[in-house]
Amino acid sequence: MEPRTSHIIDEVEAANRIENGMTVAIGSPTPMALVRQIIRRGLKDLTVVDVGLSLDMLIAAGCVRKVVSYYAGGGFGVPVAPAFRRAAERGEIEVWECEEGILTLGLQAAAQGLPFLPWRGGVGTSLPEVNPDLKVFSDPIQGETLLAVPPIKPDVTLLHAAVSDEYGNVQHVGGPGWIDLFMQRAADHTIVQVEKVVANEAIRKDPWATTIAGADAIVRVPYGAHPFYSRGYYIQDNAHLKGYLDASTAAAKGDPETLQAYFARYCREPATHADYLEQIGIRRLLELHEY
Amino acid sequence: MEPRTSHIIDEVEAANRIENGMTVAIGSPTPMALVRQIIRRGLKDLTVVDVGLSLDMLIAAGCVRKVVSYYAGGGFGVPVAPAFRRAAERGEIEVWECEEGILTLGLQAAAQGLPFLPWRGGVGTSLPEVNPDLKVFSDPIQGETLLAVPPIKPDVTLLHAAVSDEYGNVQHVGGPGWIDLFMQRAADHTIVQVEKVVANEAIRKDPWATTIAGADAIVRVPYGAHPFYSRGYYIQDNAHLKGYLDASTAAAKGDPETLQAYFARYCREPATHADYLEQIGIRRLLELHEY
Amino acid sequence: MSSNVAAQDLSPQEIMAVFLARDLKDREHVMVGVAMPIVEAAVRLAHLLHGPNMELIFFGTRMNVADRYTLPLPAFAWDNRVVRWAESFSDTGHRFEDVKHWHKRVFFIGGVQVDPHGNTNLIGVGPDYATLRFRGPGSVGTPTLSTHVGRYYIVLNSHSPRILVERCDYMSTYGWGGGGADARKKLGLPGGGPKYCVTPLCVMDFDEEDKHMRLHSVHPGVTPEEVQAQTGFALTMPDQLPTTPTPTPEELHALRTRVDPEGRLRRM
Amino acid sequence: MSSNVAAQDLSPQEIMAVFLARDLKDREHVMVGVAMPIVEAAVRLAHLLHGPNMELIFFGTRMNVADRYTLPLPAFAWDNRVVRWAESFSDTGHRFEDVKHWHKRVFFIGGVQVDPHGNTNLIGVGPDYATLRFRGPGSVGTPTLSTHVGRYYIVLNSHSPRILVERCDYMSTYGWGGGGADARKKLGLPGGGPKYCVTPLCVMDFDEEDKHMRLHSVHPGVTPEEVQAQTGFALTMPDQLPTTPTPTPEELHALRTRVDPEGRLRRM
Repeated sequence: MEPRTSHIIDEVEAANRIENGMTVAIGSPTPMALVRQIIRRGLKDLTVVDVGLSLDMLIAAGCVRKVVSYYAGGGFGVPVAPAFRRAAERGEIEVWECEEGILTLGLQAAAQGLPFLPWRGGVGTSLPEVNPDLKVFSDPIQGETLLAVPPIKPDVTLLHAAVSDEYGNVQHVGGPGWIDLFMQRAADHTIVQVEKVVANEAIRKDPWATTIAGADAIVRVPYGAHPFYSRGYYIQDNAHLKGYLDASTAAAKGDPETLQAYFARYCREPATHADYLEQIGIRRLLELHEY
Repeated sequence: MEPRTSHIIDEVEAANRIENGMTVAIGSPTPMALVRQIIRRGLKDLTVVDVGLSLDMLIAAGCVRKVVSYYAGGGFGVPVAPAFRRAAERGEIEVWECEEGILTLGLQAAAQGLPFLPWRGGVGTSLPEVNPDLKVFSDPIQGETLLAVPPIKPDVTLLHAAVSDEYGNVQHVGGPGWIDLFMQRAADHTIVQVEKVVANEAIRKDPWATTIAGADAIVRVPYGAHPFYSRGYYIQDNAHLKGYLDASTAAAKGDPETLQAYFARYCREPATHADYLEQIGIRRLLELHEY
Repeated sequence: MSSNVAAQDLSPQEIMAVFLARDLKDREHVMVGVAMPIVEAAVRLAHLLHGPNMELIFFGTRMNVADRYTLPLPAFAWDNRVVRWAESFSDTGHRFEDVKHWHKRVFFIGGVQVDPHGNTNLIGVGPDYATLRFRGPGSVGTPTLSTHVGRYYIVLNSHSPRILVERCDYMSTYGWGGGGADARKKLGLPGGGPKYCVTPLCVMDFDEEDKHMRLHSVHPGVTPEEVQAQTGFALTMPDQLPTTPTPTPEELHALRTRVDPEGRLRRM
Repeated sequence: MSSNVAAQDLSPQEIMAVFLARDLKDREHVMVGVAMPIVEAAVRLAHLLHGPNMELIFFGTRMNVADRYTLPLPAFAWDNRVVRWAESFSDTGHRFEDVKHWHKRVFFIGGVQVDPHGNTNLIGVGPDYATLRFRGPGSVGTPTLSTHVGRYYIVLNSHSPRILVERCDYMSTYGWGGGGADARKKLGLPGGGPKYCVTPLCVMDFDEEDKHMRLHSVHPGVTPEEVQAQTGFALTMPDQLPTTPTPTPEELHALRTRVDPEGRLRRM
């Protein structure tokens, strides 16, 4: 009998599984090694389910046609992510306007094989006007007014987690991420980048800690969430993120040079994740181990 | 300022919070100390959301008017729990016929404040005929045929877990139980019996392990799930359960004496959970510590 | 077939287990319910012999133990201790959150009644639901499972006209409904429906067009007349009726030494 | 009031924080969103002074830290490290599974626009949704929160006619809709709706009958005319217009030494 098949691939092969025009859901902690590889490959016309600055990077790099998001704040006193804001204001991206509950339900409807799930949050607001996929309807039991949320179906979900065995049994540290398990269940295919690959026996020691059983592919990328945090491993690199935010703000105001240099240095020139880490430098990475 | 309020009560006070006619959801691992106290109090006309032999005991003891359950097997080669079977065949209890997915959705609808949730499992079956609360309807987006599951709203949910602090922050060992968290979210009031009360600091050491935050009441009853298992503490007492099952089978066939003796010895005579454990004996309890 | 084990050395339950095991494929997610020793043996045998990437699911416990030499048969699925082999564990409510992925899943169902189109009944028997003549245990998760899984098998511990009936008093799973290859599609049920009905006498499948139950093979020594006599409705008869294949010596060796060393399937 | 601290020693943000803190009750579940330092200070002050059973919720992190002497104000809510104080943690998808219990919950909301009936907008500004003049960050979870929580507060970092507008271009939360005490009930929204709108100039509430925004109190040194001039719609004026109470010395001491020792609320 053949041995059991390993699920481990590298970040280049992982990004090659994504095609132009696909719907890609991005979890949090953010799978930045995979996000950078998407930018490096120059993928186009993606529908991206994401929040925050990783979403902003993908938009700024020209990969995105449509955004499914409930929040695209910039942080650091900047209320709206700059590339998201500019692209939305110019009509260069389409926004599937929603909110946390509705996004969750849309993913859940996909995972449960349902054509919709009902939700009360958003009744009375402009959400069903600006997002015609949300239908106002009367429930069949009490006749109450609710929103029907259609399924959100990612072709691929990209996640970052603490560890996995080689068979795709993933265990998180400190909670399974913002909405990651909903994204995984809703997607056709899930790729999880992890800090470490551990023995199958280490997983079986605590099977209740397994958050994703049998992910389709595992990518081993230590520091792979940088410049964001990885629970139990390192904190967010705020100086780096602030640098990106300043560059993205300048680009949105018509001065794209710094941002182009950012993408060249961190996404396009490094051929692999290890090359990216060389650019950041071990000294900086180790500083992020202080709480 | 007053200090923070403790949530700890004893099993007698806990059962006193339940009134005749209420809807009571019972989790698994089974909160048997509380179930026995319900029998001791002689509560009547309960609607019980439960599966298996604890449900059978409550029916056999005359506490139940209506059953919400997807499975009432007897185990040990007995396909149907005897008291459940006899009471249902005689029309002495009403059964809210459902299945796992539908029960889950009904609890979730209650927790999410929704008048229904849609489900595909059960479409085409007799479930909506024998349970008219399940409505067949066409979904508002695709027009597909689905079942509308109304909310299941327990007045009180009773659970068994490993530990809690005195403020009701509960942590399970080995998973949060069959459907326990759904029952907790759906209920007005949740009482959790635990093997041990631990320090608040012990909870805060691993906040991700907290499965129920701020349960309404905590009852400290070591061995409180006996004769069922308590994950991480003891295994099921099959000899005891087989004894109950034989007694219940005999009673269903018209010979109630052994069953009456069972209830007298284990539920009615012991005034407290500690008295019950005296009846079982420390020797038997310790035997259940072997995997 | 000449190399296969002679029928007189086999129990019908062993033949059932081997038939089922051969029909399971590597990489499938195979779910076993309560008190189904034949199915448990079949699943373990497939896992050991040709399913190194199978996921075995016993309630919420999900495991891959292909690298173990033996897989004993304890009171397994229903017992919390099964988790000793788990790679992951899902509690009930969360087991039904990923039906999108159940096209990879296979499961097995028994029944108080089974009708000619593979509809099954775990609710009860009798004309009046409020006072059933026999109250069944309830549907467990079979309505949802049968709706979504890639395919499933009806597995019966005995073959009798009391179980295989012209019409179920109540349907807890919809197999092929009133019949017809498009019956499930018309209702919007995405799963592949029941594939085989396996009993101690024979294997039955469903006619491709009308989805009526059809004799597929008889176990060694059983005649089609005996099967029909023990069935409460007229079975469709195939053009050719083979005998259910017996195990190879390798299969039987694995079954008796690695899966069922206590001989449970010979004592049923 | 004579024992209260003199107004000239206070920032408007401190007055806002103390006003909000006094309105919070013990045992409430109090949820704080991103980048709301006034609200964070208010919640912590209430927790320290009269809320030993409050649950503080910063995203999924739920804590009770009333037994700590100080509660510093780091870059808190949005930062994963807040979990150091947690008693429990819920990931996003699971935060909206228990809205049944949100009658105990209080939350706070800002807005790009707020209208006279307390409807708010985080979507954007401009007549054409496809090409907004200003694209906002999005609704986060405010539509669901505002639908279900027992009550909520609109808290603005600045008071201007650009924010307080006659009509929101888009509504991401429904406060009192087009007005009227039954507006929410007619739509089936179970939560209690917005109670106060608190700004650096004043506190506003909603008229009991038409639910139009009404001046409730002006902060020390502010006149109603100034407030009206900075508001993009006609405020309802109350019969009596008190000054927003200033903190007691004990409250101010706790605020400045235990909640905001770095003086963030004096530097906004």
